[in-house]
Amino acid sequence: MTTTTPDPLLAAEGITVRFGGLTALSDVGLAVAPGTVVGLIGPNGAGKTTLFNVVSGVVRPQHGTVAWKGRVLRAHRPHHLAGLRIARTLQGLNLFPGLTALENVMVGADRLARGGTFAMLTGLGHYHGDERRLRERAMAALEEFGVADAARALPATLPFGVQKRVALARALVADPELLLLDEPASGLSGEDITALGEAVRGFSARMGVLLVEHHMDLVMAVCDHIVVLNFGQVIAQGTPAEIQADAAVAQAYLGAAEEDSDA
Amino acid sequence: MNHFIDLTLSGLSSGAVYAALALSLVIIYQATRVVNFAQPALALISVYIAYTVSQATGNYWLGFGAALVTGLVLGAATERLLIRPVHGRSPLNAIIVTLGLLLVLQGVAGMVWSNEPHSFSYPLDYRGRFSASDWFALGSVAAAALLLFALYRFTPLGLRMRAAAFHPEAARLSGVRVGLMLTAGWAIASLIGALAGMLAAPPFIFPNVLDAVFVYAIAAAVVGGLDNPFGALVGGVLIGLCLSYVSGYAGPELTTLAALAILVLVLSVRPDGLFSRPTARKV
Amino acid sequence: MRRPIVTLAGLMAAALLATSCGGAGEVEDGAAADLDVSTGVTDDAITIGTHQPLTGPAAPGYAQISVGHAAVFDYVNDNGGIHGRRIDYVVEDDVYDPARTIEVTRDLVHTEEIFAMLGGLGTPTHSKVIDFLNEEGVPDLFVSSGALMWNRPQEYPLSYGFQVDYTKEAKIQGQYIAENMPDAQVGHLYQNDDVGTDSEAGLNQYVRDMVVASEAYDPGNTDLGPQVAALEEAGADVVVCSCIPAFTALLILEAQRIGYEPQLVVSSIGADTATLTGLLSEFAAEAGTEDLPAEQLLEGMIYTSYLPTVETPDDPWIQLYSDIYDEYADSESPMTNTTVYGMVQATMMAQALMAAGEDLTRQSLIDAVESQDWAGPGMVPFASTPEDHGGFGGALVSQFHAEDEPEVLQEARVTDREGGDITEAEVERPDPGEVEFYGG
Amino acid sequence: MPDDDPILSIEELSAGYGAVTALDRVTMRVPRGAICAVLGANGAGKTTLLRTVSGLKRASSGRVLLDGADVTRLPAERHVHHGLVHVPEGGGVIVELSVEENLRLGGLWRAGRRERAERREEVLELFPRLRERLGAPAATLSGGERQMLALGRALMARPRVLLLDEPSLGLAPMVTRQIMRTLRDLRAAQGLTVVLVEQNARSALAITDHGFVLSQGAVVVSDTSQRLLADDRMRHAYLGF
Amino acid sequence: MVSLRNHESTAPAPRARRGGGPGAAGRWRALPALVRFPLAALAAFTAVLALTSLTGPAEDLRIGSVGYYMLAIAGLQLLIGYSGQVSLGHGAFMFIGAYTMALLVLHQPAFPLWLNMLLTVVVSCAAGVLVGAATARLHGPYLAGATLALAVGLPALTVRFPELLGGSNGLAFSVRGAPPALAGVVTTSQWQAAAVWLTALVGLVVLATVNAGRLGRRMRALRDDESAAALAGIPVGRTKVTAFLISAGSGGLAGACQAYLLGTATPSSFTVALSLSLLAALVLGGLGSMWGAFWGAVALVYVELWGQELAHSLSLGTNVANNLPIVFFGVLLILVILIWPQGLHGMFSRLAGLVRRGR
Repeated sequence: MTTTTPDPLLAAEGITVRFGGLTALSDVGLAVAPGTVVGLIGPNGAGKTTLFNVVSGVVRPQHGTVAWKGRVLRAHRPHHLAGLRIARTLQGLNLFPGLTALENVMVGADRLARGGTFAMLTGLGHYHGDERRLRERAMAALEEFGVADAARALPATLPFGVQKRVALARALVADPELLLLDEPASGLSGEDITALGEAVRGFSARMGVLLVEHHMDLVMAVCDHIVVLNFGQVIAQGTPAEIQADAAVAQAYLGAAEEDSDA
Repeated sequence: MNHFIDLTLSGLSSGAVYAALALSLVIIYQATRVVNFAQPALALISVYIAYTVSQATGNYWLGFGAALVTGLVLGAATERLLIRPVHGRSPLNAIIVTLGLLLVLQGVAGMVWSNEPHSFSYPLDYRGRFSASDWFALGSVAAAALLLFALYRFTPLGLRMRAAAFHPEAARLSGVRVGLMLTAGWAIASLIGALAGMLAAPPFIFPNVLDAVFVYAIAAAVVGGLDNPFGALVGGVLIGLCLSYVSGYAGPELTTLAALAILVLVLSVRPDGLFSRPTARKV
Repeated sequence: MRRPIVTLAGLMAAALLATSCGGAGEVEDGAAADLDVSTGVTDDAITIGTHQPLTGPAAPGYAQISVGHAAVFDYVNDNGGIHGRRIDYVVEDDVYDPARTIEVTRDLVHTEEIFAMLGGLGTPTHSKVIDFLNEEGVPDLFVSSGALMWNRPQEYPLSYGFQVDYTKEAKIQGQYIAENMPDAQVGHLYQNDDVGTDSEAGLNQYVRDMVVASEAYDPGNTDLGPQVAALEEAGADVVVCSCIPAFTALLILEAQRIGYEPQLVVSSIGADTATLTGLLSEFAAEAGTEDLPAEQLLEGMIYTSYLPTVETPDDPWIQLYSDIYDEYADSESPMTNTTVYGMVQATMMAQALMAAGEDLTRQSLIDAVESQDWAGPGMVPFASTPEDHGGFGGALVSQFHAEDEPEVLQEARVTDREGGDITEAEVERPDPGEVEFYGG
Repeated sequence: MPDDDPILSIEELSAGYGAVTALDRVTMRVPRGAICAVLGANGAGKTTLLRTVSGLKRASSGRVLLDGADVTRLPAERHVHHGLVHVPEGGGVIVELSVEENLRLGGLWRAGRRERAERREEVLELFPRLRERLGAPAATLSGGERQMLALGRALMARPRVLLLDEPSLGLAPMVTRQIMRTLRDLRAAQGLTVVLVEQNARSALAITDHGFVLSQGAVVVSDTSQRLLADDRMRHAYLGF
Repeated sequence: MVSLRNHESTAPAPRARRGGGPGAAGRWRALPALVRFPLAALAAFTAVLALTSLTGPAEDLRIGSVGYYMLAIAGLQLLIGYSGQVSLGHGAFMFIGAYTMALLVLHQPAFPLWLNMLLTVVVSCAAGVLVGAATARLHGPYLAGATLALAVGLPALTVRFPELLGGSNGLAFSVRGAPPALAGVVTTSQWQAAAVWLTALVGLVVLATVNAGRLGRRMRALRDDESAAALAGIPVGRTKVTAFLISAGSGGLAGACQAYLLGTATPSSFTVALSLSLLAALVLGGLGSMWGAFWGAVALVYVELWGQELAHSLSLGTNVANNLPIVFFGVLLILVILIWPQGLHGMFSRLAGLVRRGR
């Protein structure tokens, strides 16, 4: 697995973000190549979510650039991501509670519709075709995750694991080239996590994946490349094996109390 | 120039009333995130009670006291009986409940005291360019604001109320009975509303007497920033002055349009009002 | 089963669309309504209806009109009714909202099936139902407004005005000022609707050069400070007030506040001295103004009127009305001149119904109204001829005195609403006993 | 671990969010004067455990005994009166209030004015940095100062049991060390019992007597800190390798 | 931020349909929106025609009123219930619509009704875009405050331009009634009620179509979770403004219907009280369902009427009787919200559910 793919999908360079006096990210770089899973790990408060927010256009960095397929993104906003074919899941589920599972996924597929405002307002033109197309795509996505039975249900009535899958289906239905996964394993049971790992490996055949996750089993199992953040800085990066052997990583996680420097 | 001074003075005294009513809205909004549409009705009932007491005793100040007490009690009762049951549901539910209460109380006022206007006295001599009554309006609102400030700043109750409003969970963990503090907030807000009613009502009272004042008070609260009591005061005075100038120089029929213009102008620059807090809580 | 119904409805909708292609505003004149009917009349009852603002911002003051109506009708009913028929009186609350007026008026006409409308209140409100009432053939007697539009016999043959119209009244005020206070600097305070514009038209015929300031107020805004300050600034020493009572009171208080003492000339609508005294007396009794008896605030106010007032308790009609009010009125508040206003309307309605005879039809009522030689409580001549539906045609000029009955400064005069002369008028005022407005 | 005199005893406690079970029959005994660490990966249920114990979250079953008294169904605001104070994640400092006011809030439920003043002195002696910033709005404090303030506010109530949720979150190691040291001093001086939720396992275990490792809402390991430090199961729970 | 979430299904198809056998209901739901909604509207139109043939002119007027209020509330439903933006100024759009209609009838009498309606929609949509764009950055109570000021301020224009807008007396006009060909078959009042309902139902079909499609889904997603919606590629600002546009259009059309039905446009009909009543009726009827608009409109027109009848029948004192209807409405409002937070629609659904289970 190379870390310097000639043609990365996403390349962030020299990202520095300060909130007031606090430096959340300091000169952080990161690249995701097509067909790879990149893990972004680090203790709580290390800056992982901030980096995600920079990539998605929620936060503007003081320094540094984010490039998508070689083109620098200067003023992108979150709602441009879908058009760029970048999908992102949020920490937590963030399903729309008032929409059925199917409708949730259809929102994710919105990008694929052909009709414009006229069709949306009048019910003419592409309206019906779009509805059918989005519905079919969404059903297919639900089926892919094995939750087609839940299509008619409101999220709150579904088991947590199913909700998770619906959220993933929503992110993937529009066929992204890059998937940003923010803690997909939180709240899942062991079996579900294993299944998730397999699914993520499966995605990488179609797209690049950037994964923020605390669950180390999962990270180590699915990532091609791992970047470790602590206090806003990259303290290590490399393959899972390299990371497991890295003393700085172990220290960041387990700490090094003065009385007990080595375990 | 004389005209200008007149307009300024009259703008100040009506602005003081808007400020007081806006203040009562802000206190409640701060604590419960509800815009209390029943506020003018709570104030109205207080004023009618004051009227009845004054008529019976021949003493204005007894009525004044009765109004404040009525406000206090009505506010607490409203929170306990009507707002608490809808707590945690969509804020729209709470707003609709207050709207319903507005209708009920205005109707009840009409039933008990009739829809006919009754004359209702100014607290002090109202004669003169800036009369004793005008001074009283300005002074009592300033005093109420200062007392409120002192309550918030220096007393355990005030500290509890603020803690409950800003961070209910941390307040509970420090032993604060948050529910009780919300009730206290409504009571105090409604008391200030009653004061505003006492100042706004003269010379006549009838069930709709506070309607116009209330609209301007909402505008003042929004202009100042709904979660900042100081903003409510500034907003009230600002609206009072602006409307007075518009009314005096451009014509009284333009006052409502002027209020709209001020609101649009302020909100287009600062969408959360002039003195809104940074939204630190959201991060 | 569903299909044929749906198809039918579809056809109806299509028909509606197709046939509604004519211009929405192109209205053909309908045929005149049939008046030889006795809708609302049974062997023992006649239904009379009205729309009034009973709640909402416009209710204060005016709720007394229907109280007056009801009291007089109860009195009539207890004294033999109208040729043995009882009067059923229906009042609907329109909150002074024209949309509601339309709704309640249709309700009165179609559901309550009233025989006639009495004293529907307000220009913005009643103007929206006047077409409807005339189309439906409902006699529309004694509209409670001084607007000019009730007096258009060609257009609205069934509508009759009552109170002196704003222009005529203002002409009389203007002439009085010009004649008796030739050096006055006149200020005009008026409500920003037809009250204001119609009054100004009349006033200007006599005092155009004397007017130094014209200030409008909006009935929704009770702060008269800017207007009164402007009147004072302009140096007006006579202020003509074309206002409703609450704003007359506000004007007086506001002037008092800034120490401004103009001579007030108030129109009849705003010069209900009983209401004003009531408003101001409670006010003056309280803190801060002990040195100011209420009547003192009103002392010297000049006003125009065309009805007897409660300040003249010796007037036989007022005596009767007081008795009726005490016995029949369902109200805790004292009788005001607005109550008298309603009572006079009811009395005149009863007069017309009596005159229409036992075979009561809408036509016979209209005939009776148009041929009636009005003599009764009114202080000025009343017009309800086929050519002139103007109601009271002029006014007296009086001055209020705190300690005494009002002083009549100028006896009844009448005029027209155009540039015509103002002439003195003789009025016959029989005692109540001599007027036939009830009996079997 | 001595079972004879637990000051805090958690029995079969379960709680959840909608369809998700966050705590699964957790049982724990915390001896008087002990400092215990609750460890585990993110989402293991540590925070939920503290919230349920302190009454912020309703338990679906099980109970919590505080010195023998059942406090399971008590509203959160009553727990202070029983001597249990919970410092939530991030400290729960009220940023709209000043440092002084935050401290006052912590002692408000106590009646005596003198006692409050004494507590305040003690706390300020413990955290001299707070004395310098007394008048400042809490919003202007740095992360470490906020943690101190949160701890100070909790100590104003003179708790017998202190629940701390990730006091070291986002703090520099120096600051974390200072906070940990303070906790040990307090245990020595006042017999304070502390339950500490930590991610930073080693520094937590270094100052604690006992550790509980949570995974997916259930206690998977419970042992003395000494032993846990050397235990591979713990390393695995954290790092997955 | 005011977040509005309804946990009801938001499909606007008539609830009663679901009561039928699964086959029928399924087949009905499978129909494309373009067929389903117009069919439902036709059914409703038939019902209204049937109803007006039984009632007298006074009732026809009320039936017509229910029609235009329903349209206005449905527009508000879209704005508040679906896109989550709380407006207290919906009456302002009715005002715009009513005056547009009045001016068109007075100055262009030859324009047919449908053209007037269309022009009204254009004008009020334009106003909606203006207001929506000006308030796009505002949230929650600030939006509410700004729109409230709009409702208070706008009618003052009539006094500012009395020549054009008729001052405080407003504008009065007559509209063409039933065509002579139908004389004797339908009365003018029936004709007008039918015209209003036809317009309202066409409006409702558009609203339901919007809601059932992508735009509706976008709005509801936005209401539920703005950041997740943005990440799904939904343009937040544009969707909000579009919601304002549609809602203003239906408000304006409702105002035009009112003006057409009553033959007048007057500032005192468009007070803050109207805007607040519309909001109250919306929540009373039930947030998040087009049926809520219907129940809200019925409540708005009939509850005060019942209050009045109650007052008449009880022989109360004048003061009590005069104020009883308003108190009646207020008490009902409070009780429904306290007992059935989902409004009347929620109540009826639950009752229907009980009945079905009981069978």
